[in-house]
Amino acid sequence: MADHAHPFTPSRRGFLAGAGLTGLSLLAAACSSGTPPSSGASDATSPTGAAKRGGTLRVGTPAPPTSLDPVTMYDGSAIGIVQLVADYLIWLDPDFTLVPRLAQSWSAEPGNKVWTFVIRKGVVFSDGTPLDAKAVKASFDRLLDPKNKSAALSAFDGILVAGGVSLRGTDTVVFTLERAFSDFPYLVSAGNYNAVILKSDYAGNFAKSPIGTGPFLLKTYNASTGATLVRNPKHWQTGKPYLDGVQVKFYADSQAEQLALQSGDLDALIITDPSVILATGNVVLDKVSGTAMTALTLRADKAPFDKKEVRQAIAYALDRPGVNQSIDNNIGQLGNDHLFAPLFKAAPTDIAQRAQDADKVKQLLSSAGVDKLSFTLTFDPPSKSYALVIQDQLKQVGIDVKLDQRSSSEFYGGDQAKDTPWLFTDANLVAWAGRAVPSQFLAPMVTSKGVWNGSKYANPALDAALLAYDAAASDDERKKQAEIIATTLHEDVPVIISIWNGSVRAYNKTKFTGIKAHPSTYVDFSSVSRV
Amino acid sequence: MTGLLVDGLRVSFDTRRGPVHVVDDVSLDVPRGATLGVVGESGSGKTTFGRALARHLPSNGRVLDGHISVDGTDVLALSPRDLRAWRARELAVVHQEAGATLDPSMRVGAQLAEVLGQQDVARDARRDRVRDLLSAVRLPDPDAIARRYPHELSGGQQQRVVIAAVLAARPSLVILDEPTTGLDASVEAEILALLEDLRRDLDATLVLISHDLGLVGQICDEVVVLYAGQVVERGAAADVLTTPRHPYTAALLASAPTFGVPRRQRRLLAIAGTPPDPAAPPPGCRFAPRCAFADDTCRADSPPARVVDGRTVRCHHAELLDLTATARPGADAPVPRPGSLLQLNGLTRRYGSLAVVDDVTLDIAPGEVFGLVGESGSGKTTLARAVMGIGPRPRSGTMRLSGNALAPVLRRRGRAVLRRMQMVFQQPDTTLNPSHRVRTVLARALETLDGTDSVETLAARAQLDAALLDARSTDLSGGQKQRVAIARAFAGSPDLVVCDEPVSALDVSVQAGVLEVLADERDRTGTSYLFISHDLAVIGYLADRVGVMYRGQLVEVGATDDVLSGPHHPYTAALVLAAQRRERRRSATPPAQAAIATGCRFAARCPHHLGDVCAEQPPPLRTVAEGHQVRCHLPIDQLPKGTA
Amino acid sequence: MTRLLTRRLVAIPVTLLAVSVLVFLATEVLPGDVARTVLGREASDASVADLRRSLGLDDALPVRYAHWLGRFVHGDWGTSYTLKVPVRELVLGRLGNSLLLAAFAFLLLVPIALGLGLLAGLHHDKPTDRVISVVGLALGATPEFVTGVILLVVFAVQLKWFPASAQANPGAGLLVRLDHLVLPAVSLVLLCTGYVARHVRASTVAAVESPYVRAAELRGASRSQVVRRHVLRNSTVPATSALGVQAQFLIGGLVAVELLFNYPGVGALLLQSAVDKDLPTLQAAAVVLGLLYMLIMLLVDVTYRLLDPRLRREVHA
Amino acid sequence: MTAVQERRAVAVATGVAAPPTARRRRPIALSVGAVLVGGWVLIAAFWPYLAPYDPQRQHPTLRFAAPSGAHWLGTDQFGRDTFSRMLAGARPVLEIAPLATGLALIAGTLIGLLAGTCGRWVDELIMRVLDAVLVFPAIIASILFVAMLGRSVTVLVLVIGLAFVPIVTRSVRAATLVERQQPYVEAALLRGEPLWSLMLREILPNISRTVLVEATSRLGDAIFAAATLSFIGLGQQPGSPDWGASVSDNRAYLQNAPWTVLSPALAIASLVIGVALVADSLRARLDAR
Repeated sequence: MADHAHPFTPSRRGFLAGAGLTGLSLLAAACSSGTPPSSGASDATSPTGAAKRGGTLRVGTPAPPTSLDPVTMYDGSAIGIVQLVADYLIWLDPDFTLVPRLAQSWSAEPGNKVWTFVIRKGVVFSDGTPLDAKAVKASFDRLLDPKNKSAALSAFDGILVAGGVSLRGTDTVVFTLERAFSDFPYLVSAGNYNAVILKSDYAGNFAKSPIGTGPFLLKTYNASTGATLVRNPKHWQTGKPYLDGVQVKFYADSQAEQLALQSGDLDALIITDPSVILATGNVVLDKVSGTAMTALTLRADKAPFDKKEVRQAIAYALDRPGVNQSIDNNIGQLGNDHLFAPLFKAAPTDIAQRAQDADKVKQLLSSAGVDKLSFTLTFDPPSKSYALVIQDQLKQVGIDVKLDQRSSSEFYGGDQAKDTPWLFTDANLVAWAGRAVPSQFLAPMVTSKGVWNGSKYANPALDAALLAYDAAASDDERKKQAEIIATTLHEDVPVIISIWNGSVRAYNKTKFTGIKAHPSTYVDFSSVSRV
Repeated sequence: MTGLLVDGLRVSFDTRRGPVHVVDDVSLDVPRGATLGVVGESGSGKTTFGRALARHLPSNGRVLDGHISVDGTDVLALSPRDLRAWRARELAVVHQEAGATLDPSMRVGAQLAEVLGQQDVARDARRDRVRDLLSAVRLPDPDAIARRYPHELSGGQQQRVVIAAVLAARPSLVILDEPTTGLDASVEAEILALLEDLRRDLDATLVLISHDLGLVGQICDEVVVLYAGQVVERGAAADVLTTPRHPYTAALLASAPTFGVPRRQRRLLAIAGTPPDPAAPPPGCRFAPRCAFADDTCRADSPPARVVDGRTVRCHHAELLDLTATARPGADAPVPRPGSLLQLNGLTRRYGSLAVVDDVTLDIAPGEVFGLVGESGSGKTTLARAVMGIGPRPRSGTMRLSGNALAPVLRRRGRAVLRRMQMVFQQPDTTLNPSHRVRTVLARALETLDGTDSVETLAARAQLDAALLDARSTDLSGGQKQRVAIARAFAGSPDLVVCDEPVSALDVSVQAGVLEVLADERDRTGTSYLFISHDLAVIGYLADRVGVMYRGQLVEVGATDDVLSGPHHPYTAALVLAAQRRERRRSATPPAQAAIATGCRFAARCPHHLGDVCAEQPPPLRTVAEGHQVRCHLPIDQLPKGTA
Repeated sequence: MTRLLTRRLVAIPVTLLAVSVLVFLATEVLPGDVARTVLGREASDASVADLRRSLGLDDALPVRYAHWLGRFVHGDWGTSYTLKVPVRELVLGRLGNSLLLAAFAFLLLVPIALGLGLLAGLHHDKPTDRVISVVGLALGATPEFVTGVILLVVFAVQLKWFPASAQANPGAGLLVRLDHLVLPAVSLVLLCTGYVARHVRASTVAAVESPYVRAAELRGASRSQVVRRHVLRNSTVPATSALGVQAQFLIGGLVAVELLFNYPGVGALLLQSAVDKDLPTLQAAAVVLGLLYMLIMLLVDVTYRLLDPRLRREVHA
Repeated sequence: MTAVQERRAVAVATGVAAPPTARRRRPIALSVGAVLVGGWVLIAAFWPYLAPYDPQRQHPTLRFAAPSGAHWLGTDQFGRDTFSRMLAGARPVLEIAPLATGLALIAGTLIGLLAGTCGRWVDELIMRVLDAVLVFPAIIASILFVAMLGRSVTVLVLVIGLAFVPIVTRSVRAATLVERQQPYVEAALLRGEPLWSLMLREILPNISRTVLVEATSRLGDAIFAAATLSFIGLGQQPGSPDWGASVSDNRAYLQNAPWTVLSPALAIASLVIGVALVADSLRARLDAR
């Protein structure tokens, strides 16, 4: 029997079924602005006592599915590596506060349509050329030029277009917007991960000529095995980074990473799957709450979900704490089916938190004239666990869910205007990375002309409220509009949000300190040092 | 007491059905330097007896009791270490398939060197000793042979190497188990000559185990006849073979065809029934159920071994029996009808560059038995298969059946032609489909060949017991299987049956039965046979006309009596001499693959060699008498003649 | 011999051509879109369409195939659509890794499998034979991703004898790289030993019961002499074909082990490029693997004939 | 009358063909194998009555519970009872493997017989096609099938079955070639038996030993392959308790919940070993005959 010249070459579990297990969706880690500027920027809290210098941090992460190119990158690993080498105008702290980096200061003229940024002086690129406003303008013009096919285009959609960036003197850049946008600083911050500042003559092959202002220099990059980085002596943050270098190793899946952490092969992870990586032995987890979530989108323009009651029935069928327990290891926060995460300052707190209510489900379904509800739920591997939880919970209240798993390339493939499964199937699960600004969820997902409106929900009142929210100058105006939007979504339920995912980062506490988690798995090792 | 002494030897096998006594109370003594022949058919226990002498029984065999001593050494009492030393010094065994006892992955010289090592011959002296041994067994160019692998030698050459190993060991007891079975007559003659030299050089005791009475009679001083594990007769070889005292020995002699005695003169007498089941031997004399003279006492108690005028016989009535009158009178065969049934014209078949069948032209009349004789490698089987349309791709030459053209390839022959030509194969064990019952085999044949008879009549005609029809084909004995094969061939009442060595794999007594079935069928239906064999005695017994093939060519064809008695082709003469076992060949055999000479192919071995003309020019086809042609340069009157 | 060689060598390019055509057609049918995979779901349809055009994916299939074949034959294997690195270095680099692991596993496999097979054969039907057969069967029957997991937990995590990942840091010496390969190699050896040992056992039993061994015993040779001189050679030669089958599996088939031990082998690359529809990489990997597969098949047949004197000459009829 | 025949005659008469000692000990392996295989078959048929819990039912509060009285083999990441899932997982594996093996056997045997019996260009053509199929990475073929026909039991059976056809064909062809030279086949040929009759009536019954051995070996491999396909995510839709899928999904929790991986893994191993033991003793028994 053992003469098994068995023909199957079992595949890399990583991509198909496995990618899901990395929890955070690699394909969806787009992120942008967050809450308005708070008190003055401050460096990362300085470590207690003088930090020890030297040492090489060994970090594990899944291999990026595409090449290392800051302009078009979208997956967590590529973003992490680029962030070690290049800088943004503004950095985003784990609680989404804006931290000035290459931009010394910024201000908006009344009406929030014209913004000016003053560039920090004395900063040089790793090849010695000094940083100036021209390089900043070139970096943003590059993103806005459709030829470069950057994902950042969708972040700036309807707000900033090619030509809106102009110079004033050698160290000031002016952005003229299409419409008022009070949260604009977030769009040029780390929140918009493609917005790193590169030299004006950057020609596109970052792996070959990785010139940036960041704390480290990229020495070698191999698409199959990993990357090695060393301290950037010309880094503008004096005395930083404390480390001699960083060694990035690519891992097929989270289970291999867990083993490497425990056996001491690795010191930390860039992307940590909360349901797999556990704090055992020397491995500890740094936790932060975040604004990532997996949206259960229901097509509101055709049966069976054209009736609001049926959509609400699904919302009331879900046991949200059970979901948090099963798929986020209890580090998430409960969602209330509107797109304002608790972390957002403008998030209304007075809407009753929905909970599982079997009788209400039956009552809602009978009022909608539906005696036996059954539907097909489409998703790709990263959302497999959540799909299983939904199927089981809905079964308890008599709703039959048939699962339809597609490979990620199939789920997101096809024409986004006509037939791509993630925007056109009756019910689907789409995982979204954390966002700093609520309108980054609202504008594309639930406005009538939203570019990613999978539910086909169209409500002019909501559209107007969002415009007002964006343009609002004061906090109470912003809160009033937020209240309108939230209650409308809570009532109409085009998209069901059961929990907001927390974010963790695992590291070996006996080796290095200063390793912090980040809602969008961003990487800042400039203040990491040996124990 | 030098020589071999065996007293009351009993050997049994452990089987699922309990112990089985294969050798039952055998006693004999052979003075040193003498040769003992042990004769018996399948199941008689002769091979087991041989292995017991060497104390090398299979894992489930045990010596129950008895005593074996060789030159005073009690073999059964030896400790494993002493046994090994005794085997190395005193014993040598030659098996039937000599090739199989040579390690396929070691060169022949190295294996001989290993045997010399066993004799503590110094390493550097071994190379020369190996060369001497190989030339002692008359192998040409010993150094070349030493470097060859076993599969690169002919059967005869392999046997010689084994004998060289025996010479190396200088044993005092040599056991030969069927040493020449399966070898061609001429090669057999040479091997026997070597054995004679061996006996003289080593002054050793030889034990020759064989089924072939003629061979044993010639070589051995004394003969022991085994039946169902018991010695039924023992005595001087010459006496036992001419005046047998035990009915089984007489029956054996009666069933063996003798050279030059056709069926017209004396019909063979097969021994009825089959040997007893060793696990449950019958009470009384074990041969009683098959003995023509058996009476109640024979069936009741088993006869003791008594000495009757110098001969040990295990039979109650040995003194009274007149065993000479057992020969059956002859039966004349129908005369072949005129005209031509099968006509071959310049038939040639090649394997690669070698013309295995080279320009053969012959003619078979309806109702005629055409015998085709030749040694292995003469191409006789390839010719037979070519006639049936299978075998190597047709190259040239035409075939005609009853005058009209016969397609050279089976696929292109119509069903009617298939029905008219059928074949009987040599190996009984594989001629019938092992998973079919006999009835299915015959029924299938009747259906595909549109036979008109019923299965029962077919079986009866082949003298098959009706009860066997429902037996599985694997449970039949060799003789029974061949009879079923013959019945199958005759299902569609064919005009020609090609028989490729139909009896050479059978025991002598069974062989007689099968030959009778073939003869009866021919008498009844007038079917012609193309009868192929290497045994001139069998050919002489049945064939009306004979063709002699040598290395692909038909060197002689004619009426059987003319060809056998002569004047005949020098090669035919050699075959006749070998068949009569008169003259042992001394000359070294040429390497088998010698290049085909442009002239006569037999030139290299021909004692009547005329020099260049034979070597260079191809011999013409001369007519010795009406219908009798010979392909030889010798003028007719100088052609060798057979001796009476 | 030469007739066999030429016939088989001629068949190789033909088969590889067939494989490359099949792969091309297969990727045409596969769902998903490589341009979308490169740019991610949030890029606009327009930029995705623009990328498709630049990669030449919109031309007709035969045109693309002819274009690819022309360049491939001249050594230009193109650049990977997704990883944007030259395919040749990528595939050959990954193949080098797979070959290193396969060779290491094979070197461990040969002595162990032959030794166990011989041992089992010589002690035919005694306890050692039964134990070896059953254990061989059991290990052969357990999927490699199961044995691999158990090895990892015990030796990498608990005992820390060996590193968990099979991938040494770049530039590490051979010894260090082999140290990383011990666990994956052992899990492969456990999987393949049973099959080879069973074949060696069968030929050993045949050799022990063969006429030439019996004849050697009859000539007074001791058991150890018989085994050393006759049984050894005749029982290991037939093992070549069994080893050949395992060698083929070791090259293309160890993806699960590559994944489990985080080892960048060619098997993983093959599937990854298939799923991403990264055609140049997929084609190169399939053709290279196919070539290697057939060369090993041929090598096995040839060595088998060379080692066994009986088959050395092309025996006709 | 030759030595060989005499040994054969003694053997046939006394039924001593194989050394008796070998056959006595063989049944132990056979009985162990039969118990294992039989056990799983019974479980596959009656698991709903045997499983203490509903294998799909999730209990979020009971995640990764260690093996205990309530849950003999603990629970998985969704709080589902591992023991019940293991029992339920027997059915899909035992549905797919035998069907796939059947497909491979029927197709492989017919093609093997055809190649062995016809010989010449038919044989050469079939062997070359087989080489191409063997060389074409089976993994791409499986993705292709899943892509075209979606994920279902039929697709799995098709993919695994077809992948084994070349292996079965190769060994059946080898056995056929041996029988093809035998006189009883040539006699049938000379009688004008049609090709299908030569293949099915004359040769097939005599290579049944090879076909049976292939059957049991491929069954073991098919279970293995079904598990591997699920392991790479091409198996059934998520949620199925299929052993391969369970090992794949739970492999990540090896440290914190080893029972979630080891129970399906050992289930696969025990079933495959059972099949292997049965195959091995059947082969020995057939050799003996």
